[in-house]
Amino acid sequence: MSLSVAYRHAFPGLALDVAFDAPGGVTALFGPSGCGKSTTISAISGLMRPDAGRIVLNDRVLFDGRTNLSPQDRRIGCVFQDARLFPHMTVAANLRYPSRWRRGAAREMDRVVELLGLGPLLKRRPGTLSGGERQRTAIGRALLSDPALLVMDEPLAALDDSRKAEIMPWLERLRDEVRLPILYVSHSVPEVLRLATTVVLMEKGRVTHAGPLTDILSDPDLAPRLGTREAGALIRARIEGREPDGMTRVMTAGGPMLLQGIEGSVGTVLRLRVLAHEIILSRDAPTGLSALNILPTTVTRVDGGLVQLALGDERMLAQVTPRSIEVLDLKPGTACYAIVKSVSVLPS
Amino acid sequence: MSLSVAYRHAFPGLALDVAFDAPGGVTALFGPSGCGKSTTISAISGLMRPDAGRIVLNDRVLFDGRTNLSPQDRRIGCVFQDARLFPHMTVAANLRYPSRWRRGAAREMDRVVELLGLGPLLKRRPGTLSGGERQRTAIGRALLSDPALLVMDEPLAALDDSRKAEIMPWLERLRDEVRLPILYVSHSVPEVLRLATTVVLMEKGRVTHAGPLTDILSDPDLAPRLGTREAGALIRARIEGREPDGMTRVMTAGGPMLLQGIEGSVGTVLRLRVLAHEIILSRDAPTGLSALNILPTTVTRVDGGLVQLALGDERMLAQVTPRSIEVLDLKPGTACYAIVKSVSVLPS
Amino acid sequence: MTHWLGPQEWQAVLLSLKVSVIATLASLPFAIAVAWVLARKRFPGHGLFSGLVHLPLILPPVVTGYLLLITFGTKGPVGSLLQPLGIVFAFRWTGAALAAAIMSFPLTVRAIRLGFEAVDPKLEDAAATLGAPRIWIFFTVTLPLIFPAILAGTTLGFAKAMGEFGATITFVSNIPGQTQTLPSAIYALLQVPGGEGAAMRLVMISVVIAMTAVLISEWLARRARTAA
Amino acid sequence: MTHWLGPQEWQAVLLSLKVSVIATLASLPFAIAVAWVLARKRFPGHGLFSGLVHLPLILPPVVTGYLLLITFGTKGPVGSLLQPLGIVFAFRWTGAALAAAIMSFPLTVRAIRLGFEAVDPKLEDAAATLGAPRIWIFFTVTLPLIFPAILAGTTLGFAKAMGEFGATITFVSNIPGQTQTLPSAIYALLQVPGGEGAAMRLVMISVVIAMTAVLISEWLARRARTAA
Amino acid sequence: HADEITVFAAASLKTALDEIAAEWQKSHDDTLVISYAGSSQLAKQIQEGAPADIFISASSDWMDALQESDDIDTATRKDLLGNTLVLVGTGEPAAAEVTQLPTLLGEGKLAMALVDSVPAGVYGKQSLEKLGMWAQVEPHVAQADNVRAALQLVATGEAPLGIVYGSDAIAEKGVGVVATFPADSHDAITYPGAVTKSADTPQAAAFLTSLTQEPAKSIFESQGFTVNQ
Ligand SMILES: Nc1ncnc2c1ncn2[C@@H]1O[C@H](COP(=O)(O)OP(=O)(O)OP(=O)(O)O)[C@@H](O)[C@H]1O
Ligand SMILES: Nc1ncnc2c1ncn2[C@@H]1O[C@H](COP(=O)(O)OP(=O)(O)OP(=O)(O)O)[C@@H](O)[C@H]1O
Ligand SMILES: [Mg+2]
Ligand SMILES: [Mg+2]
Repeated sequence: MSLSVAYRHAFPGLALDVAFDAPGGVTALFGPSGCGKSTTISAISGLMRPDAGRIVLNDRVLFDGRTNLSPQDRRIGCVFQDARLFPHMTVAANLRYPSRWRRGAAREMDRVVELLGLGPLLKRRPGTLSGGERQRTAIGRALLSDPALLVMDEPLAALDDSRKAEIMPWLERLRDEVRLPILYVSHSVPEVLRLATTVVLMEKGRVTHAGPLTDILSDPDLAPRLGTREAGALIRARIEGREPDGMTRVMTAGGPMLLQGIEGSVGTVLRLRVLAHEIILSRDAPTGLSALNILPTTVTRVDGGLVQLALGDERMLAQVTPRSIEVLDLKPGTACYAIVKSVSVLPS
Repeated sequence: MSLSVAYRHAFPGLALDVAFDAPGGVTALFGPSGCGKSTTISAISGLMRPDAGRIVLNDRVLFDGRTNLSPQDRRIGCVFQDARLFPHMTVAANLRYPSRWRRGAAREMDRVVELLGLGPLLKRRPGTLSGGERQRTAIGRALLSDPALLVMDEPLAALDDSRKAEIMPWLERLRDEVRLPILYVSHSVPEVLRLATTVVLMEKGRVTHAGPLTDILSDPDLAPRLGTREAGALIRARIEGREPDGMTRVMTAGGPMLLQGIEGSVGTVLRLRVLAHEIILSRDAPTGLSALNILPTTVTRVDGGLVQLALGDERMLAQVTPRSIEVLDLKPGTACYAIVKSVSVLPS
Repeated sequence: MTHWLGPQEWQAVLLSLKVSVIATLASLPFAIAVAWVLARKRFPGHGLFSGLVHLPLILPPVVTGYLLLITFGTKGPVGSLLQPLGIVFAFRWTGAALAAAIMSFPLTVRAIRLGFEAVDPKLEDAAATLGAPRIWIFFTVTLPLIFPAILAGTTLGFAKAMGEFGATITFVSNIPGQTQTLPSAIYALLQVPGGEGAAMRLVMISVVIAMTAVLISEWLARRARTAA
Repeated sequence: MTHWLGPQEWQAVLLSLKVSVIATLASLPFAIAVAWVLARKRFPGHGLFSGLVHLPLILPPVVTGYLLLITFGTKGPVGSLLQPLGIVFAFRWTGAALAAAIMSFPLTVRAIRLGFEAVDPKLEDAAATLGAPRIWIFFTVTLPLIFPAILAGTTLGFAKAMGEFGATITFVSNIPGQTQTLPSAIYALLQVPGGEGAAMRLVMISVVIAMTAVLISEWLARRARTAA
Repeated sequence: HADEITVFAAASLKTALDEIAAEWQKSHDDTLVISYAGSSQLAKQIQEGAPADIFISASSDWMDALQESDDIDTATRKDLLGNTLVLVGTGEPAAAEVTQLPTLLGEGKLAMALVDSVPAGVYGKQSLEKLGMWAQVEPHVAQADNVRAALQLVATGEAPLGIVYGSDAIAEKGVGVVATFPADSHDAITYPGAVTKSADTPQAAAFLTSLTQEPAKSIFESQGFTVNQ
């Protein structure tokens, strides 16, 4: 699949000129409030006609000035910032609504209901639902519309972490198994990092950067845009085997690591997210630490407090105080050890 | 100030029985979707009459079955999950709306407008605002109603991180300078940690725990409720002086630390947030690391992967793999070093 | 009942009910369509069209009745076209229903139009992204959402139809059993000295019927509200 | 103009305008109040009250006029009470305005009530937390939000008032310069042979006035919509 | 000084009375104000205290009612005008006998005013009964709320025949008189007039009297009324 978006539109206060390609998987739309994310979603789903441009999904021209497919014909499932449930229908009827016209997903009903914890709500009307319950219903309804592309405008903002954690794997499955491409607007960096394969950064109606998530994460210029606490890189790792105490041995470009609570069989390739502020650097090989993973590496770049490290052909970021940079004499080419406190694992 | 809430209310599917005290500062209401947070906000602000109970703010009885003050008389500023702006008024008129009846805050207008970046929006109507712009306006309007208590229902969920980061200090100032008490519903743990002094955990219509933030953070039982990545503790630190390279020397119960980018004069007491997964433990004093802060400490409790550490009379949490617990032989009483990679600073 | 009401009066009651119910129901689809066009479409002549719909309200009923007569009468341009198809309005209860429908049309349309204008188009948008065709959305989302407005319009229309008299008698005159509705009967009674008593009896019946309709509509509206 | 319209007809035009405008404006506050009560309050007798408001629609206009005559006439129970206060409706233009107001009341109320019912009470709640008293909220939030409905109600009411005839002529008669409105003048012209031409001229004037009102209201509504 | 004379008159007299009033105005300072409506409406209004000085009814029963309720000055009551009852047909129909009515009618409708309440209808029914045709004709009768509406039904061709006043038939171009009902087949058609009890000007009686004199007499007659001396 591929989604190619290019449109221009003028609002009284803001001229939008947006262009990006979403190659598949999950594309995250990122940018400050009012930069045009929701407008982009509307243009793609056919709810707004841009002044000009061309929007193509899987070789189907959705819009190009002459052609302008109706929302019905675009097969794009939408989860809106405001849930937009039908107030006169029960939750069950809301969920069933698309099934008449989009039969493909109807049999998923039970699974979606269970997954989103909608069972006890089925007979209720949206008027009495809490904010999160409403959003869960809206997600379910969009999933059940058998979409060729799912666009979501801050879908999880109203959900608590445990509910988010429950829904995430389902979105991951959509991405990985059903290969349902998703365009995802969110302010939550962890969400985006976990889901996104491509990131589109927007600002004031323009796309300032678009590309694979990994590139953005290991780029000291772009990483801060995601928030310092979230800067970090994604590195690849292959599962090598399991230890008697349940830990998993993986191999990275920088050497072996031991991880906890990993599933997957030997040979599975994982993406490890290593946050810049969770790496400690040491010139000498340290011993006797509670941190199990110590990788030999070489500094490739020093940029403010962010040190870029080579790990084979991959890159990692470490956040280090200026004093440490001085004391440890870190500069491009310096060999050192990266003490990795913790990583989160994303399926590849 | 103090807010004391105790009420019961029966919805068809859920019986609410909520009781907690908010001693002042920022009280965070925390809990899964549908547990009754918004309902609690409604009961406090007078928009819903609970079946029974007693709600007292600063010795004023707001509700007790017989008394039931109107929302007008409660002086509670509300920011709702849905912004509830007046659609027929411009942003400016929305902001000015409370000033006729709550003169106290009217002169803050310019400051609030600037702070929330509302200047360019003043002449617009809510219909054309983006989700975040709407929420910013709603926050401004509530601030300008000169409230005795501010209640906010996921006010920042629709905002991007940089906008959040801008608004946070203002909320902190309200808490610290104006001493405006705030009741804050949010799913964002970092937000809560930064703002809250008291945390109320809710589940299925009941309060399961209420108490000072520090207690909850250093309690291995409760901390996981905030999400593992967020477990950690708050420790106190006093500013001791400044180094030539701009770093700040602070003294904690466990010894001196060097911090970067700290403001405040010598003697200021800070709260440092130390995340459990950012602490590395070592039996021997480590050297040559990029981490500058290494504190001697003693293990007080080991609970799953969380190790509670004593730092004078304060407690900290470290997240450690079972293998490391075994290898380093960590158990209550073990002396070890805590390598603190990074801390965030909250004003005291 | 038959003691208290003469057979002719009883006939008038039944006829009025029939005429009003059928006028209301038969004109409802048209009223919905016109209300939708007025609420949702912008076109040159929009205002004039809206004015035209208000016309039966503005014109004295006698004039409306006369216009109906020369248009839908057997000799009128429309009436003579319809006659071969077996559709006759002149001197028939159908004509009374037509007159009632036209007289109540502006009221029904206005109420329903207000309903359409209050519907959030974002909900219809959402339905469109779920694959539902426009017409399906109209029937499953838009119409149910404006149910209270439709109910209000129908009630207004029915009440008006029950009271309509001037246009009806001018168009289809007053033939007992065929076109003599309650208001015609009441009018006739008021034309003779001392007829007030009998007239008031019929007025009471008319009021009871229409009140019942109003009560039912209030009840339906409340039910819809509490269910939502 | 004065060539084309006799002085008496000209008088009728002006009187109709005056009566309709005043009837519409003077009844508006009452219509808003009643619509608010019907939309927002639940009380025993709510349905009956709603039915009562519909009454002028249900009753044949002649009956309404007759009831007005025996109530507000100089000998009627209300009329004789008000007379010492200098308030006289009988056979005055004020009576024509009263009749027009009462006849258009159900239409105005219905439209405005639909407006009240569509307002999101959450907005009023929000205003309350900002410290505004209920009445202030009503005037600054609720009323502006239902402006389109008020406009619709006023337009319907004005159109109805311009067309009202049966109740007016029965209540205040058809006295040139005092109670002869356009529809009454049209009626009288239609009662005699050869009066049709003159009647149609008056009908045209009536239509033009009411159409103008409809167009103005459509324009105002559009302006309000695009501003929002 | 000049007074205002308010006349409440049956609407069917409008054309003639307007002309007469204009003539009267030429030679008098007093202003004539004429309110035309249905006789029943006007009578009830007078009973309720309407400021009428003169009442001219289209039938005697409403005048009787006012006399009974003591609202008119009985001494001034006078049958002013008479009229004829005619059978009219659409366009320019051939003259025929009244008795041919059922044949002429066929399956068509006979337009009349309300046969139980509006005078023209009441007189018509009397005649048809007297002539023995009522039972036969009744199912075909379409009753309008006034004579003019009945006339219109004939003029537009909806009803081939109608029973109306001679005065109405004269002026309507779309109809022609088929036959005139015998005067003795119905009660005398009269338009009584009287000064009301509440009349506050002596000119009222004078105007009422002048209605049966020239030039009023010729005006009424040109409209098809007969004027009672
Ligand atoms: N009028 C009502 N009738 C029935 N149930 C209701 C009503 N109002 C709220 N509830 C239920 O009460 C519970 C609490 O709702 P509330 O809105 O307070 O949740 P919340 O904690 O704010 O959730 P969220 O985080 O999703 O906004 C929910 O399960 C909701 O469905
Ligand atoms: N109809 C309109 N008229 C004028 N300006 C508009 C209109 N619709 C949107 N805008 C403006 O266009 C910009 C983009 O809006 P959009 O809703 O796409 O923002 P967003 O990126 O989704 O922001 P948020 O994160 O706050 O939801 C905003 O500044 C908004 O005010
Ligand atoms: Mg948005
Ligand atoms: Mg909530």
